[in-house]
Amino acid sequence: MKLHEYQAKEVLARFGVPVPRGRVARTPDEAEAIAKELGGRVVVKAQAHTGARGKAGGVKLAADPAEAKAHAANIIGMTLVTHQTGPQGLPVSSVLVEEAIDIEREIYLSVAIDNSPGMPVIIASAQGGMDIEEVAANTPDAIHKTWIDPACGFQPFQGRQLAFAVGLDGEHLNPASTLIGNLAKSFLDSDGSIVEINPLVVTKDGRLLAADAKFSIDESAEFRQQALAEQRDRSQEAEKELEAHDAGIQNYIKLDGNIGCLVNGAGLAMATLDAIKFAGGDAANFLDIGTANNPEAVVSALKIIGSDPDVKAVLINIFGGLARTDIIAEGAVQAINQGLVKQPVVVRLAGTNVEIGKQVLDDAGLDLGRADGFAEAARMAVEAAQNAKNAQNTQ
Amino acid sequence: MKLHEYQAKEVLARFGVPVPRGRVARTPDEAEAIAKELGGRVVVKAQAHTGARGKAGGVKLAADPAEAKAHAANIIGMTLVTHQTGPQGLPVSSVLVEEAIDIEREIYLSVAIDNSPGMPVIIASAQGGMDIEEVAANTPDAIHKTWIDPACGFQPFQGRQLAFAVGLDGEHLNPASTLIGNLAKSFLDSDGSIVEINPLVVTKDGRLLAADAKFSIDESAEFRQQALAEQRDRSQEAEKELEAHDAGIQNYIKLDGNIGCLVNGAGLAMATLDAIKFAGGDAANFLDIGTANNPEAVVSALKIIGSDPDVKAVLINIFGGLARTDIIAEGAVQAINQGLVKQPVVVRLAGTNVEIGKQVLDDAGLDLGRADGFAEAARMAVEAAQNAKNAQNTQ
Amino acid sequence: MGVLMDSNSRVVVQGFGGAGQREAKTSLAYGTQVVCGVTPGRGGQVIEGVPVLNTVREAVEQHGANVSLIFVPAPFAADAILEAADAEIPTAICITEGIPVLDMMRVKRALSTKVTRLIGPNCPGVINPAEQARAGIMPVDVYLPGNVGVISRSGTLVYEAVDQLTRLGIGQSGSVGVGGDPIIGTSQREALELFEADPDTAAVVLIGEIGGTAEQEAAEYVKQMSKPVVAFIGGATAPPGRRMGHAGAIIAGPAGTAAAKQQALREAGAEVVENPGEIGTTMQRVLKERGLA
Amino acid sequence: MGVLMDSNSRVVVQGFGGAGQREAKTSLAYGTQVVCGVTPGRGGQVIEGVPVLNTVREAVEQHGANVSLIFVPAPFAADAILEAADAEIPTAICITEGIPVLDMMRVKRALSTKVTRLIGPNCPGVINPAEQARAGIMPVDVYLPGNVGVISRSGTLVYEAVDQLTRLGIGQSGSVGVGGDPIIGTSQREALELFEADPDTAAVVLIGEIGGTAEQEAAEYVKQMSKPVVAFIGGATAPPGRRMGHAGAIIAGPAGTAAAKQQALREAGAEVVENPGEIGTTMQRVLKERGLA
Repeated sequence: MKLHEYQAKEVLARFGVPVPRGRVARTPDEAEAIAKELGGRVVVKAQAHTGARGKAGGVKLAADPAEAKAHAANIIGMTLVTHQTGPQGLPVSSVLVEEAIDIEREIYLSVAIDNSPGMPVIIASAQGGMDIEEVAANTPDAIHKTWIDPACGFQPFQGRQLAFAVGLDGEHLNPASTLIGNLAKSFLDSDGSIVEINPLVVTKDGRLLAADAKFSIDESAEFRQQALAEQRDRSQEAEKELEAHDAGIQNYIKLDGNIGCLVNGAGLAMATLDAIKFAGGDAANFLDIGTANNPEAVVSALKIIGSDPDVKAVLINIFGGLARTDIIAEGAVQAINQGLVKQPVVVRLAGTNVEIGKQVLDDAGLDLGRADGFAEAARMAVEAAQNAKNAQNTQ
Repeated sequence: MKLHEYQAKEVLARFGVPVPRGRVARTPDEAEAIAKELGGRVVVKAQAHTGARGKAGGVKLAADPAEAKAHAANIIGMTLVTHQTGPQGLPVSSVLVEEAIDIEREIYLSVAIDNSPGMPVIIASAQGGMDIEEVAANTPDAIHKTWIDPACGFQPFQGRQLAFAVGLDGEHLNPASTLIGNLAKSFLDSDGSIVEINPLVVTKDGRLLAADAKFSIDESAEFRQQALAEQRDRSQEAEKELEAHDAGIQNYIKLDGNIGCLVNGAGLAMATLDAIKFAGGDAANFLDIGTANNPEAVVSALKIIGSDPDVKAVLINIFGGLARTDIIAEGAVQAINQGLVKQPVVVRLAGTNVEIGKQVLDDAGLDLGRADGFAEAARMAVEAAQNAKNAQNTQ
Repeated sequence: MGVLMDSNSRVVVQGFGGAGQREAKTSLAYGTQVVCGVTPGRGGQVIEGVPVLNTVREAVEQHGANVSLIFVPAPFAADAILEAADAEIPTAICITEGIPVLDMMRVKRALSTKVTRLIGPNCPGVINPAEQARAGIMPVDVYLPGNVGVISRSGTLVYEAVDQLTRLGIGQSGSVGVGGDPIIGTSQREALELFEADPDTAAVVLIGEIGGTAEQEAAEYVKQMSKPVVAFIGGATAPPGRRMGHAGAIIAGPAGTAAAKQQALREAGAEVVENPGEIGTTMQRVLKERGLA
Repeated sequence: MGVLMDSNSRVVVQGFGGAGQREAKTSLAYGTQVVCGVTPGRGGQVIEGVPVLNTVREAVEQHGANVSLIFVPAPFAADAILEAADAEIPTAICITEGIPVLDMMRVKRALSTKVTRLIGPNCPGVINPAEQARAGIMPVDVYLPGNVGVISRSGTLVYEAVDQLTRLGIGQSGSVGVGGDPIIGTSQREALELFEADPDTAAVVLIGEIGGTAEQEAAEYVKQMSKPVVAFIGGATAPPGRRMGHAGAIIAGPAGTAAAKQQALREAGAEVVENPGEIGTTMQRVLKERGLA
């Protein structure tokens, strides 16, 4: 779960990481008032879950409160389109109004989970303000890492090590070490999955400030991060994905193809996208129904898939383990009988209770494509989609 | 550093360990007022750093506030003598006034450091209210232990395991497990060296309460436990030991013999007691001057030793490492010249700067016993003490 | 013999609720010794003929449990794994999904000095068809005793691979679902080591996924293996930057792509399958080529 | 050869203040390679001919440091030890006393998966007289090269034992002060293992103290040693229940008494000395009896 920049900075500030003075505004008047408080030049920044906001017109410098108000009026309500958002863009309903900073240097700083040692890793680079993956690819020596061992927690030497590595020595050594320790603490205490300060700036007057910040929370830990979970901004998430989330569906992601997929298990669901590709088609979505053992979840999932105008055919690919194929079959029959899926449907059932599941389908007397094998099912779905498209084109 | 029972209970309560309702009183009137507040039978408990207070008349049951006041009047100002305090006893300047509890069962519970694994150990026994060392010696199976791994911290299963082991199941399971977790947290967050609840009682009305509690803080961690360190009650510590502490002397403990000792290093200081014993004498104190490399600390130490009326002879046994023998020698000469040590003095110097140290003693022209060997020095000191005693007896 | 499970395995089910009871029943019917369940506070009950205890220690002391199968809900699962480790259970298999990553971080660090091997979490478990020993949630009907080991991050892809093998008459020595979470107890590489050491295994199917570098680490070990490995990497066609269910399945850097993983495995000598429908037929060919069929 | 220190030892001093500089000077004069000091923020200075660096990593990379001698003040000492471990220094020797016990708990747990061996804290360090290699605070004049190893919780008792040996003409292969704190990096037992494995050591003096059970654990190992052990337990006459300087030196339960420790060591085959003045003469007799003198 992602936080907005202003929310991320609130968390950081609470843990003692210095951030520019500023506040969020939801109206141009509020933006003007905040700019007055800050008493000088300010930056007005669109709050949306994407990077590269500047290029898209989402970040503006204002010389005075009046200009801040004008910028806010332009930005609030806009749809921000960047290479990260896709063509549909993201709505902007608030701006962060902050003191403008005179930048001396830009540093990169982040904390994330490193799977292999199973520990959080703190990453720093003197090449701040840039895409860190590019820096890592082009100049790996410019990336400095240290891991937080849960047996002893973050240690001050780790902060010093990184500070020296990115050239924050002299008067900056102690503030930088402390800042890095506080950043680590904010990550651990908030169940972070990633926190990134890019750039961390050294200002011309010698301060260290987190000029931009991203903070994502581990969704599995939301049960103990209530205050952060409540900050979720649903406007930043795709409507159908939210609908799926609310229906208790494990994971739904909209894709570009025309074959709607209902699969159990993330691995099989990914492999289903691959199999469709191999059969010459493209999936319209990724949907992991998980182990939801009730027909209602299946009905909800098929409703989401069936109502997607891009979907020309539906592939239900279930290998039952904890999930029972008979329950999936029941849900599928209900959804089709309720008219929620008008597209051709291919069903492949295997695993737990497969004989009962198949019987359910047989008994329903519906016109379904049926397959036993995985590749075969994918082929049939691609063919059905192609036929449906052709039929549509000839109409 | 030890806390009083009422202070220990304040810490425990802050971490969610249930304690009886009550407060500390420093006057009989206060005791009466608290008893009124509690509205019923109360216990009035002398606050002093010793166990076995009940037998010594330091714990009294009061049926009403008037009786509580009377008990408090008797207890406040008394000197509590138990087998733990020695014959001099400890002064009592306050009482804890608590609700009287109807006890169903008594449990033992503590947390301490287990050196060998290097982890805190939580100890529980169904045989509460008794001396745990006796229980351990007689019925080791009645002692249950679990260790807190710093890599993951206390885990709820550990609380359940101990709760089941001491018979706190059924309705008590969850409160007991939570209590044990909170106890562990209080220990870790306070830099405890030992925290002991003995007994933890199950009341007749089904509550779990820490009826008595001891809490000691790691003195090395006082720098980060300021609030607790400020609760130190100096009246509970021997005057000379405090004096030594204030003079920056590593460790001074008064003992029963007549040979005053000034040694560097705890190990050598203990071995010096042993060597004196082997030579037929008894040490008047344990004193580790540590690595204090200034003559003033030596002067302070010899002042404390010299003013002890039990001391008939003084043994200075120094093996210099970080500590420099010449500085010790200088301090010794100053103290003797200032008349702070009138008893006969035996000096044994070895190690760092020993030649300079010996020269300092030579130059001072004092009447000192001098030895190179350890056993020899002990023998000489015992002899000197014996001679001094004989001389005194014949006066 | 076999990997992690055999006829001497005595399974305790931690979190003996609906799913735990259902899977225990399936395992018992399969022929596995499910000796008890553990649900704190429910000690003394007997459910479906299986005694319920309060602690894992009791399961070890009273029933000789040596495998723990964990269904405890995510917020309490780390505690359950650590309880199994405290009781010195040799193998703990955690089915639970959605355990907070920082909980697993602490668990993994604590296990570094314990005897317990953790499989999972967020995994389908372990099965040995020849000895009817099952600790997991996998459907039993698709398995056939044989000499191919199957390793996967994903549960349903284990079943899929096994199904393809069985339909071709190729049996399995066992399957190990290592789990789809960012931090897991046993890596793909370690699972390969187990099958390499198992005399009943002749070849291994390794099913990886986009994201992370675990497949590259496994590939390093494939180089020194005596047994052939058929590998598939799921998510080759997934769009980058989206979290596809498994927390691992987000492409992070060039090492996380299917192409990078496929290349590492190919260079290590594994047979890499690109079409997930061809896992079984590829293994059939490899076994024939090596004279192992 | 020798234990932990030899002519290849390259010492970095962490916490290069007064005591660190003084002891570095003594070690340099003794013949030890003290290659640099580390004081964060003071990098670039040169003090008494010794370069000062900002981090231990630099000490390893730029000066090939392989032993760290730590004088960092107690509140920051745990961090210093962990920095040495992060830099993969093989041997870290911590002189600092008064480190909070819970800090050492975390350090010890973190070191469980690191290559670094910690000696101490609250210890006098390690010396190898034959190779003039010294990392510690011990007076050098009392040492004589030879074949007896000395192990002690207490610093001054190391010197005392060494002095008694030297006065009798018995040289030392080395001494290891394991430290007087409740939680230490290397136990008496582990120090015994080091001397048992050292070809230059013929016999060992082990100096324990009341409190804890470390001497009993050492006694378990004495049983399997090929080399004779002369043992002394300090504090036999100390009154119970008082903390005698060393945090360890408080009698906790019957195992903590000198009598219990002496008995365990005697039963394991060690020669137990009761009078601390007779450590040297006892070793003299033992060496003669075994034909090792």
